[in-house]
Amino acid sequence: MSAKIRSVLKSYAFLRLIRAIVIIIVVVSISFFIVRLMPGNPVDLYIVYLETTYSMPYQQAKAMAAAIFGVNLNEPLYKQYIEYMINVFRGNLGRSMFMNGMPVIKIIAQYLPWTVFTVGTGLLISFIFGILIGMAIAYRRGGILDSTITILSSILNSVPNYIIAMLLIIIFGDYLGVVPFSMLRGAYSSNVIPGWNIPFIMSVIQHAIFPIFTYVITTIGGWILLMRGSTISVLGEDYITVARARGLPESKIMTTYVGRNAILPIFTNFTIAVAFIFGGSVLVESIFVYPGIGLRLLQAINQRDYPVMQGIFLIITIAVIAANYLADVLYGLLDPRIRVR
Amino acid sequence: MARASLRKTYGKALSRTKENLVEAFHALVEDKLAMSGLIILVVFVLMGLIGPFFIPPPTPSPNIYAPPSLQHPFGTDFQGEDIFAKIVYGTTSMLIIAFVTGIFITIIAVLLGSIAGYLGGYVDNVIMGFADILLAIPQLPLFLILAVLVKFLDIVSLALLISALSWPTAARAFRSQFLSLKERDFVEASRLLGFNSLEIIVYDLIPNILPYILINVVLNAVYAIYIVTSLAYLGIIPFESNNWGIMLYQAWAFGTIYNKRTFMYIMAPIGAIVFLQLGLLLFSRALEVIFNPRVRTGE
Amino acid sequence: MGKELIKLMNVYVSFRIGGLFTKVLVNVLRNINLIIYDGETLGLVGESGCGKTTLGKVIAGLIKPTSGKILYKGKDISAMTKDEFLTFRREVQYLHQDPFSSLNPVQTVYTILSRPLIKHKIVDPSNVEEEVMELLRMVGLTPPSDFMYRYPHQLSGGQRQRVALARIMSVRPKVLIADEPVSMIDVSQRIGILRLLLDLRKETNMTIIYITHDLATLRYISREGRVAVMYLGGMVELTDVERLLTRPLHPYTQILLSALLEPDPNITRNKKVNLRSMDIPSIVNLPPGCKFHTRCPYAINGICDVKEPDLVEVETNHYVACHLVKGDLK
Amino acid sequence: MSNSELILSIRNLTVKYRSRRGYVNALRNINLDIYRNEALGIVGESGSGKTTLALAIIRQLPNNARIVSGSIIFYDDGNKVDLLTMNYDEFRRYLWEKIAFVPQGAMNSLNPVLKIKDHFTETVKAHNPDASKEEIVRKAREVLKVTLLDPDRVLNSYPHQLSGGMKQRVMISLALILNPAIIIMDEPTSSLDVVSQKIILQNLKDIMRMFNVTIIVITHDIGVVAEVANRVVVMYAGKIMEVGDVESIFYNALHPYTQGLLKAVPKLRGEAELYSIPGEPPDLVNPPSGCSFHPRCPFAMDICTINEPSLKEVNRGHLVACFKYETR
Repeated sequence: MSAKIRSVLKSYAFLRLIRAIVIIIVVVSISFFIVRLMPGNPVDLYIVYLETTYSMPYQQAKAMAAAIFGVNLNEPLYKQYIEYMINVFRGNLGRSMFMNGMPVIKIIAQYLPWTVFTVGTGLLISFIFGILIGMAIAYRRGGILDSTITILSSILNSVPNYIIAMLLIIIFGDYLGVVPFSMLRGAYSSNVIPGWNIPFIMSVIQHAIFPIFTYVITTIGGWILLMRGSTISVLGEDYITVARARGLPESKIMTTYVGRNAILPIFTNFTIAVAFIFGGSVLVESIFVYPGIGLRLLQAINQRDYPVMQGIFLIITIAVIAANYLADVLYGLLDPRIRVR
Repeated sequence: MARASLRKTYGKALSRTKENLVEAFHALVEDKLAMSGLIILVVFVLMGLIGPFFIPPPTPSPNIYAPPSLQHPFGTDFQGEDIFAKIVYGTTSMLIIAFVTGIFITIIAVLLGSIAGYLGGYVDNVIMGFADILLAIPQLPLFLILAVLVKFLDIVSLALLISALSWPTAARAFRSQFLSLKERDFVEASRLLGFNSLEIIVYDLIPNILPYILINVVLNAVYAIYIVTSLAYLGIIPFESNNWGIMLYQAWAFGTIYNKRTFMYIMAPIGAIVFLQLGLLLFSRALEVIFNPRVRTGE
Repeated sequence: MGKELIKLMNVYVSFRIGGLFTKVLVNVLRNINLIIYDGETLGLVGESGCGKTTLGKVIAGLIKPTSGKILYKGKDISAMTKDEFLTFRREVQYLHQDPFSSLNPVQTVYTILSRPLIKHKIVDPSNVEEEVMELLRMVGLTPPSDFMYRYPHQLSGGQRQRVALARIMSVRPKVLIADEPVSMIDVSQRIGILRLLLDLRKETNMTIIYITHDLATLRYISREGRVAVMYLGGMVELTDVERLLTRPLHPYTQILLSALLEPDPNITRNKKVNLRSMDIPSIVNLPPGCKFHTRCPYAINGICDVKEPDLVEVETNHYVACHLVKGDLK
Repeated sequence: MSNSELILSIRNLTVKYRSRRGYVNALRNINLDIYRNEALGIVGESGSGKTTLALAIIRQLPNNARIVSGSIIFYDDGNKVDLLTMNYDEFRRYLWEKIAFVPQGAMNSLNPVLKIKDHFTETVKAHNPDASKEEIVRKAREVLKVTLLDPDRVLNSYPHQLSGGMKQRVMISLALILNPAIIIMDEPTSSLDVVSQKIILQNLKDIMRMFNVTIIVITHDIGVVAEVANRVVVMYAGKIMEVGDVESIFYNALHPYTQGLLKAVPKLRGEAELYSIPGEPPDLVNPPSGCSFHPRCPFAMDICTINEPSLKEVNRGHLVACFKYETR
């Protein structure tokens, strides 16, 4: 093995990639076995459904179910499993039981971008502002600003996201009456043409702004509190005292010394935050009637459209794992202790 | 003789504990936020415990969508049931599920966290591997799908299911606590004195993290309320008619926010959920004030 | 000298460190052979990273050797029955360096001292309180009632170390391994702790293994005892304390002695350290041959960097591991 | 030292810390003159205030500390300035350019996310924005060689890739980069091995000569003082107990605390009787009345419990704060 290959194999980014892939494989496997092995599993239910509702013969119903779920029911379980895994990694997640058997991956392709857009933007805004505010109040700890924002953050942290979404509609739509929420359903208005044109982009932003705002409000408190704590502990480190003693300007100390070191431990919480905010999209999108993957999942659940449910669930999980992998890599870039051994 | 000496011994220890408690109480009274959290929580607990004895259970009546009045402080809903009574009757089950889940999660987390942290090696890798997988799965969608596949029957089985899937965050925190504690020499000293791992975990390590355990119960209760009201709002928990989440769903679905007369219909469950969450969160702060002298003194 | 109490035979300790693809084997102790006699005081001396603490923990049974045997009263401790091992555990105790870490912060002094008494049924349950008081008196924390219900954070470093000693004395040990017991304690309280150790030894005739980098405190603890000097996991010299101080044979011991700071400007400033290299080789990447040859001012190329010298008795009760001292190369 | 010129003059310095039990009297009325090119050893046990003194000089006391009174006069080429009353932005110029500080242990004194090279460039650039990178690296190599480090290896390393001893030496090199007039070192060798410690301390004397620098070494270890200092300050409970040149302190100690301290250290040779200072260090929230050492002092008189002795010159350059010598 050449030294270069070996160093890649040893590298932090590679090890984390392996870990992310292993987690994805495990999650996909769990989802397969839950659907196939549970008593009264969806495949059997669907066969019964076809038999009873359409008086379909068993073999025909079985073949149809197999096509819908993307499995070959005549094979032994382990072969089905292998086939399923291959299909998943090819992007074949089965077909919807409704909508004329539309491939699940197509449905996802239609809805996922909106969720990634709103959730991603919300996460980014709340992370950046949370970090900045948290650092700022840590510098003024003990003051009125610090205690006010700390309390406010705790409160925001405790109010569920669906309540924030409702309150936004109640306040802006009903009480103040300044935002016509009934016009803001969907991802963009019907009178614009999708593409890179200004009316479309403006419409997209208009429709997305309240979901994004909800994500920001419900997560920013957490970042503020974490960054505040982390900054306070970094401010107590010897290297800060020494940096000041070295006569470095405070702006330099605040960025390369305090900021960079205080952000590092916060990356660990990314995992939890990303999973939480993606999961919350189910509620937020249903309240704003925003056509993202969360809203679609809810529809699939209400229709008992199992392949769509399973596919969306997998995609959300993979998106979370991918986001975490990006955070991991960024963390590795920021912290030489991990990068260089 | 032995009794007397034991009583003397523990009597002294108790008087010290009493001193500490008095000091903690003073700190609590001085911290207005912690105190208000405690008060909010006490109000909810009283409401859940003795409310049902004074307020008749909500029953359907022809008086639907009544505005707030003396007889119906928050008005009535689409079935003519008193909203205030529904909130009161929903409190008991909400508190039960919140604390049962909070305690379950914490027990599992302490157990797995302590085993992983104390034993290390392969056991640690396996437990934390599981935790990593569970952490990557968004919980709400997972519960939604599980709700379709298995039927949630009652509060306790729901609490068990939530606990079985929501322990990793807390377990990770406890694990790192155990990791740093077991490096301390007093653990080795106990080992040298012949104490076994179980004795060391129970007598040496757990007492050191007791405050965190209690705080975790409360924080996990906050989380449980979020999950349970969300599931109820989405119509996944059919067995609880007075759940605040279900009230919220009905009020929302019937568009009551656009009618001033029925405004309280939606604001009542929102208020109940927000205040209970806030009360719990501030109460966890109160616990920190009591147990952590560093918070207490603001150093 | 008393009879053989502990015997170490070809003891090796190695740890695996690093991640999934980066594991390396680190040899922390290499080929340690040592006999500890009943009632003696033995010093283990060396710089940090030389393996002296690991050796202490191996003797206490806290770290299992990778290979080799440890005999306690003639019995291999890895082959002991559960009961025998528990007895060994009780009889061989370890005093930690850091008294701020060795006491459980949430337990009172009473709890700390009574737990081992109750666990091992050392005294009748009705006498536990009396015994705790007696232990506190024994370590000089008087009157005991002033200390019984205090928490460790309410005590000074010296007082904490006394409580740690009292806890050890509660199980009536035969061997005490003291790991730099005064290095984290204020200078003005050190002699008090050392005196206490001396008194306890006189009273109970226990064997003391004293781990330190400070030969002066070792000399205070025991002038007639023996001392083993360690370097990078190996033993380089073993002899009586006074002889080591007056006639050190291994070049490393000589350098260690000349490096020790002394509380006397005229003496300490006249000692110079002469080394080929200042940096100690990494324990992950040990040099071949004699581990000291990279820094030794007398090292001979072709010999010292090739073969590792054995520990041999060059004069009665004076063992040295050095090609130059052995004389067989001259 | 009598004909030397003053470089730093501390007057009536009193510092308190706010704590939950009340105010901790960390420094009480400190008066101290420091001379150019001397090696001053400040010796004291934990809680004696020696680190607080260092942090007060460089104005880096923690947030809960308050300077109650006092001045620190720095003599700079004929000018005298009060470091404490100076505007902080102006004072920043004095930091590291005039007074450098190597903290205790030095293990955590380097930013873990920056290379050693960056520490040097940042420091120089903060004081001289026009300095060229090549020039800085050339100078850095020079000062790294002084502390016996290999510049090629060290400059491109991150702190975690160096051993504790190497980090300590990097910090000393970093302290030299701007050619300061004073370097304050807090326990410069406490985390080092016996052998490295001795070599660094031997090395310090060369550094003083080469760089023409005044060194203040703060330590609890009497051996370190014996090795490097030519003048010694003994501190106890936030006060200076005794000041004198190294011979006077070691061979003719006057203060009972100093005498006790010297007798508390075992020696490699001889039969000296060792002595343990009785009692416990004082509580700085409620320090004892009168002389703070009187509860542990074998010579305590009635007056010691009532009045506080002040630092008086007993022999030339040898000052002591003890009533035993007041009558002379």
